[in-house]
Amino acid sequence: MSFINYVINGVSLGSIYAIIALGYTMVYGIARMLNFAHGDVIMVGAFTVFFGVSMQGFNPFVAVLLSIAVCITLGITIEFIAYRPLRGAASSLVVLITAIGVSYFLQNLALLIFGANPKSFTSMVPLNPIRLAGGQIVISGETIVTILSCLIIMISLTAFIKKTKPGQAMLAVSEDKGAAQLMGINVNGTITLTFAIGSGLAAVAGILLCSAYPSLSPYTGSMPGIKAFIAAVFGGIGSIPGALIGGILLGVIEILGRAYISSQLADVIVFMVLIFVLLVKPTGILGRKLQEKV
Amino acid sequence: MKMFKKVLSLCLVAVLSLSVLTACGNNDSDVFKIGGIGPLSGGAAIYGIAVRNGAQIAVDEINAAGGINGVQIEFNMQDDEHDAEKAVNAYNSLKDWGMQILMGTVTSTPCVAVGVHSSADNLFQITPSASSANVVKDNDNIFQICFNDPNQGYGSAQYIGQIGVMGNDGSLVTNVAIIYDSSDVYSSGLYDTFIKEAANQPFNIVATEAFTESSNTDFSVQLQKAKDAGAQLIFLPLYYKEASLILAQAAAIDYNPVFFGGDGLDGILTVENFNTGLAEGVILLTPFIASSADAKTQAFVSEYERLHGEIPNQFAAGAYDAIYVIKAAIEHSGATHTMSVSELGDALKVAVTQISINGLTGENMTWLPTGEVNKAPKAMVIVNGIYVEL
Amino acid sequence: MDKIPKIWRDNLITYGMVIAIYAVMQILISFGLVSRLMQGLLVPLCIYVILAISLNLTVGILGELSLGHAGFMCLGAFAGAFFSKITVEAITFSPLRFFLAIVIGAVVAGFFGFLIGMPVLRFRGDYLAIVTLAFGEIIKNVINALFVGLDDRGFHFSLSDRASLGLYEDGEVIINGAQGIIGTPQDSNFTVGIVLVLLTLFIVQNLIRSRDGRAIMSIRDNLIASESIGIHVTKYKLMAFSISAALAGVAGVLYSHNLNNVVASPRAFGYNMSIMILVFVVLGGIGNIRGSMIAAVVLTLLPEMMRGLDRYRMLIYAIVLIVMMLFNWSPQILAWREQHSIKDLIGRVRGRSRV
Amino acid sequence: MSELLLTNLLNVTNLSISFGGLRAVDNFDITVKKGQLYGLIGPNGAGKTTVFNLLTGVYRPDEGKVFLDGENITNLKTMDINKAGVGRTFQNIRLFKKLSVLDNVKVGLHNRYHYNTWEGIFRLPKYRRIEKVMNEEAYKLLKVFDLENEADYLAGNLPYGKQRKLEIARTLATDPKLLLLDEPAAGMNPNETKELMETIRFVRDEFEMTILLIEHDMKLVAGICEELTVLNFGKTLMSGETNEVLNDSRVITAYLGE
Repeated sequence: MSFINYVINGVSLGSIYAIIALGYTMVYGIARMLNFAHGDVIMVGAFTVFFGVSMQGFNPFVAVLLSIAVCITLGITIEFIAYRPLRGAASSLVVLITAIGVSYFLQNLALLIFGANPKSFTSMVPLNPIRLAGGQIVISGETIVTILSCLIIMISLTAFIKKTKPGQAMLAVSEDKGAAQLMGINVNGTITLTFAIGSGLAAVAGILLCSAYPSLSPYTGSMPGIKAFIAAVFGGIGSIPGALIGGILLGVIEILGRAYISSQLADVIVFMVLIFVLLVKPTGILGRKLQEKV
Repeated sequence: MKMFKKVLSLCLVAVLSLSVLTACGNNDSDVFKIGGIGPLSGGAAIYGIAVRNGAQIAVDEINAAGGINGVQIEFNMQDDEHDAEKAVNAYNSLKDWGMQILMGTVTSTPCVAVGVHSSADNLFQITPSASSANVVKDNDNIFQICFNDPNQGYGSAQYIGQIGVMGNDGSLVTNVAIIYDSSDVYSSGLYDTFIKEAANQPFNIVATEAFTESSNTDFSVQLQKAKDAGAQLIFLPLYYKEASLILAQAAAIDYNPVFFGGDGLDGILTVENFNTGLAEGVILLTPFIASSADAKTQAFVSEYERLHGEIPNQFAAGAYDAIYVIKAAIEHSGATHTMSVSELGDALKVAVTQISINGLTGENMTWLPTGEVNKAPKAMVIVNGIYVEL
Repeated sequence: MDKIPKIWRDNLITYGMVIAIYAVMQILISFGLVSRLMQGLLVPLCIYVILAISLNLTVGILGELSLGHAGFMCLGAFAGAFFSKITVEAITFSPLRFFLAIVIGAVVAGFFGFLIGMPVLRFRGDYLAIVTLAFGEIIKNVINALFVGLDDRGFHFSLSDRASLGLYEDGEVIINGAQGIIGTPQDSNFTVGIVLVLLTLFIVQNLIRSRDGRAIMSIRDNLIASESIGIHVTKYKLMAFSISAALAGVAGVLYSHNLNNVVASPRAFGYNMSIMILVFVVLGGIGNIRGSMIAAVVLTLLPEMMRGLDRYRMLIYAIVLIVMMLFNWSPQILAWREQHSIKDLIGRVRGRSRV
Repeated sequence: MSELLLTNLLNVTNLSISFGGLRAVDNFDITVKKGQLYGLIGPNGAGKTTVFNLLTGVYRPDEGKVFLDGENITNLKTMDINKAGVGRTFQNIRLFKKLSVLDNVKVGLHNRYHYNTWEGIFRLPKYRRIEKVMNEEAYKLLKVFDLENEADYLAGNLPYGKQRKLEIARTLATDPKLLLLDEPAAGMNPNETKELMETIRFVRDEFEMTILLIEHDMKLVAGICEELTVLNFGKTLMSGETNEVLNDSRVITAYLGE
C-alpha cells in the first residue's frame, strides 16, 4: 500500500516538475539558453494568485487568468530587456549569467514587496480527494488536476508545434536560426512567443506547485526550478515529451529514493541517477544525438 | 574588452578608496550604539527580519521613555544572508559604525563565526535566537535569550516521557516518530539530544526521517512512514515554515498524530492565510505566547501588528527582550556610553549574571556566566487557534 | 621573437598589481586608515580571487563549463579543516600545520577533480554544466550528512546521524553533519592569502605558457584538430580540470581557516556559489585571468559597500550585475563602444589581448 | 627519389563504412608509395572526406585494413594514428584560432619535444632549453610557408590563404610520414592555387613527404599528382596514372553526370 502511495506522490511531484521543465525545454530548444530565472517566474505566478485571491478577494478563476497574463508579460519583458541584447554574444555563458541576475532581481523584488514571512497558499483546486482501499490510499484533488493539466499541456503543445504556423516557425528556428530567417520567419517574434508560452506555463506550474505544497515565499521557485532543469536534461533537453518523462521520472525517483534508501541523501540519489542516465545516454532519454561534422 | 577592463579597474579603485576612507574611530557620539546581525535576505530572512522588527520596537520604546540612564540608543541591523563569512563582514561593518554592544546573530552558524571576533574584542553580545550550544562555548562575552538546542531536545524528550502526552487515539503516547532537517544546525542539534535522551524514556522511537534544505516541500514519504510505523506523536524539531507544510500534508493523507515541537514552531499561527485548524492540538515548548493576557505582551503584539501587519513570533519577542536585557545590564552595572567596548563588555557580562528579567519570553530570566539562560520552559498547546499553557 | 617578452611583461603586470595592492593595504593598515570591514574582507577577497583564477583555467583556458566549482572548494575546506582539527595539539607550529592543511586540501580536491573529471569531461556544453552541477550538489549533500568521530579506538564514520557513530563518552565528533566542523584554528591571514593568490597565478599563467598549456588551449579552440595532431585530449582535459579543482581546494582551506567553523551550507558551497564564481570569470572576460581577478574583487566588495542601501541592497546588486553583463557582452553595445574607441580595432596579438 | 618509390607507405584494403544503411565507402583500396603525390578525386558526396576520416580514426571502419609503413593502424585512436605518422588538414579549416600562429605550430611539435608539467610551471632549465628548440623549429616551418612575419598574430586573424598554409605547417610539425590534404585549394584564387601547388611540391621534396590529397581543382590535380583514385558513390571508379585517369570516359561521365 505504501509503495502505491509513494508512486502516486512521485507522479504528482513529477508532474509539477514536468510542467516547469516544459517551459525550460521550450526556451532551450528555441533560444539555446538555460533560463535560470524560470523558477522565479513561477514564484511570481503564485504570488499573483495569492495577491488576487487572498489579499484582494478576486474570483480564483480570474486570479489564475491574471497570473498567466502577468507571467507572460514578465517573460516577454525579461526577454526583451535582458536576453535579446545578448543574442549573438561571443559566449553562450553570458546569457546564462544574465539569467542568474534576473533571478536575483525577481527574488529580491518579491522580498521587498511581500516580505520574507511565508504565505499559506489557498489551493486553487476545488476537487475533493479520492480515497481507495478503505482510505489507505488517498489521491488528492491537486494530484489529479496536476497530472491532468500536465498531460493536456503536453498534448496541446505538441499539437501547436505540429499543426500551427507559429509552431512550425518555432521548429524552424530551433533547427537553424539563420535558415529560418532566410525563409522569412520572424526569428525575434518567434523567440518572444516562446518566452510568452514558457512563462504562461510557469504561471500554471506555480499555481499547481503552491496548491499542492501550500507555502509561498520569494524563494519558492528556485529549488523546483533547478529540479525541473534537471528533469528537462534527464528527458533530453529540447524535447517536449522528454520533459514530461524526465519530470515524472525525477519525481518518482526522488520519492522512492527517499522512501527506500535514505531520506538524508534523497537528492544525492537523484543526482546519481541523472549522471548515470547521461553516461549511458549523453543527450538524455529522448534527446537527439548531435555529431559534429568533420 | 580593454575599455571594460578600464571601467572595472576604475570601479575597483573607487571601491577600494571608498572603503579605506570609511574607517572611523571611537564612539564620540552621545548614544549607545547597539548593532544587530541576522539574515535580512535569502531563505532565512523571515527570522532576521522578525528580529530586526522586534528589537526596533524595544529601542523605540526605550528612547521614547528617555533612553538608558538618559542616553538614547541607536540600533543598526546588518544582513548576514545566514552565512558565516557574511556575518563576519556585517560584524566588521558594525564595528566601523562604532558598535558597542551586539544583539545577534540570529542563527547559529554565523553566531559561532562572529563569536570569535566579538570575544577577541571583549564586546558584549546577546543573541535572541542562536541556540546552538557552540554559540556560548569557549567565550564569556556571549549570552543567549533562547534555550539552547540540547536543552530543547532534552526537555522535549523529558516532557513526552515524564509528563506524558495524550495521543489523538485517546491513549498515552508510546510510539514517537521524528521528522527533522538534517541539513540544518538547529534541527539536527535538537534531534541529537532528543534521541539521546529518548533512550532513557518510556517511549519508543518508531521512525526517524530526515529531509534537507533542497527537498523541503514534499514530506509525503516521511509522513507515510510515520503513519505506517504507527506513530502517535511526531517530534518536529523544525522551524514553522516546513512545519506548516507537514501539517497540511498529514491532513491530506488523513493522518492525525500529535505534533510536538521546539521554539522553532512558534510563528506557525502567524503564517499569512494559514488554516489554523491544521495546527489544532500542536504542542510546542516555547517561551513566548502572543495571545497571552500579559499587558507587556499585549502592548508588544499590538505595536508589532500596527507596524508590520502581522503577529510577532518568538524571534521578534526574543529580540525585544534582548534589548531590555541590555538596558537592565547597563543600568545595573552603571556603565556609560563613553566607556570603551571592552570596558562595557567587562561591566555587562558581570551585570547580566546578577539581574533577573521579566520578559516576553520568560519570567525571572537569569543568566549563567557560561552564557546560558535560566528560565522555566513552557509547554503550549494550540487550542482554537491560540496557545494554551499545558 | 620580440613579442615573447611582452607576454612576460603582461604577466608581470598582474603580479605587480597583486603585490602593489598588498603593499598599499599593509601601509594603510599600519597607519590605521583601513576600515575594519575592509580588513576583514582581505582574506575573503584572496579566496574569491583564487577561485576566479582557478575556474578560469577550466572555463577560459580549457573551454569547458563547470557549475560545480564550489564542490571542490568544499572538499578542500573540509579536508583542510579536518586535518587542522585533529592535529591542532600535535603540531603546535601553526605555519607548518597550515601549510600541510593547504597541501592536503589541494590534494583531496584535486584527486576528486580527477575522479569526477573522468566520467564528466566526456560531456560538452550544457550537459557538462548540469553534470558538474550535480556533482557539486552531491559533494555538498554528502558532506552535510557526514559524521566523523574520534575516540580511543580510532575514527568512526556515519552517513546518518551522530548517535550512530557509537562514540565513547570521551570521544570527539570532528565532522558533525550539518553542524560541520567547529573550532578550526584561524590560520588564514592576508599575507598567506596573497602568497596563495600569487602561487595560483604563477601556476596558471606558467601552465598556459608551457607545452601542456598550449595543448589544453588547443582542445578549447578545436578538439578535432587537436586530436588530429596527436594531442592526448582526455589527459589534458583531466589535467586542467584537476589542477583547477586543486586550486579551488586551496581556496577552500583558506576559507575554513578564516572562520572558526565550516558548514557545508548551500550559501557557502552550493550551486549558487559555483555560479557566483562563474560570474567572476564571465564578467572578467572568459580566459582573461586579470579580468576575472578584478571582477572577483569588485563583485565581492560591491554588496559590502552597499550595506548602507539597507533592504534595497541585493535588488540593486542584481540590477548592477545585469547591466554589467549587457555593457560588457551585448553585440550592439560592443559595436557602439568600438565606434568610440579606435584603438581596439587593431587585431594584432599583444600578450594582453591573448590572455 | 627512385629508391623511395619502390616501397609502399600506405596500404588500404577493402575499407568500408555504412551510415544508417547507406554505404558511404565501399571496398576502398589504395596503395600510396613513399614520396608519391597521390590524388583522391570524385564528385561531391563521393565519400572522399569519409575516407580521410576513416584513415585518421575519426570514424571506425566496418571492414577493411589500413597499413602505414607495414604497421596496422586500422583501429587506432586519432591521436595514435597521428603518432604513427599520419597528418591531415581539414576541408573547413580547423586552426586554434585564439592561439598565435607560432603557438599553432608549437602545438604540432607537442609530441616531439618533451618536458613535464612541473618543469613547465616552474620554468626549470629544461623548459627554457626545449622551448628554445621548439621556437627555432617552429620558425623554420613558418619560413617555409612564408608566415614568419605573422608569427605573433592570432591564427584566426590570418587571411584565408595563409590559414590554409598554417594548417599544413602545423601538421608538418608533427613530423608525419604521410600527409593528407583535404581540398587545400578550396576558396583560393588562381594565383593562390598556383602558389599552393608550388608549396606542395616543395613540401614533398624538402621534407621527403608522401602526400595524399583530395581536390576539386582539376588544374591542380593534373599539375602535381602522379597517380589518382576516383571515387564515385563510395566506390572506387578507377585508379591509375594521372593522365590516364583524367582522360578516361567513365571519369568524365561521372563528373559530367554530376
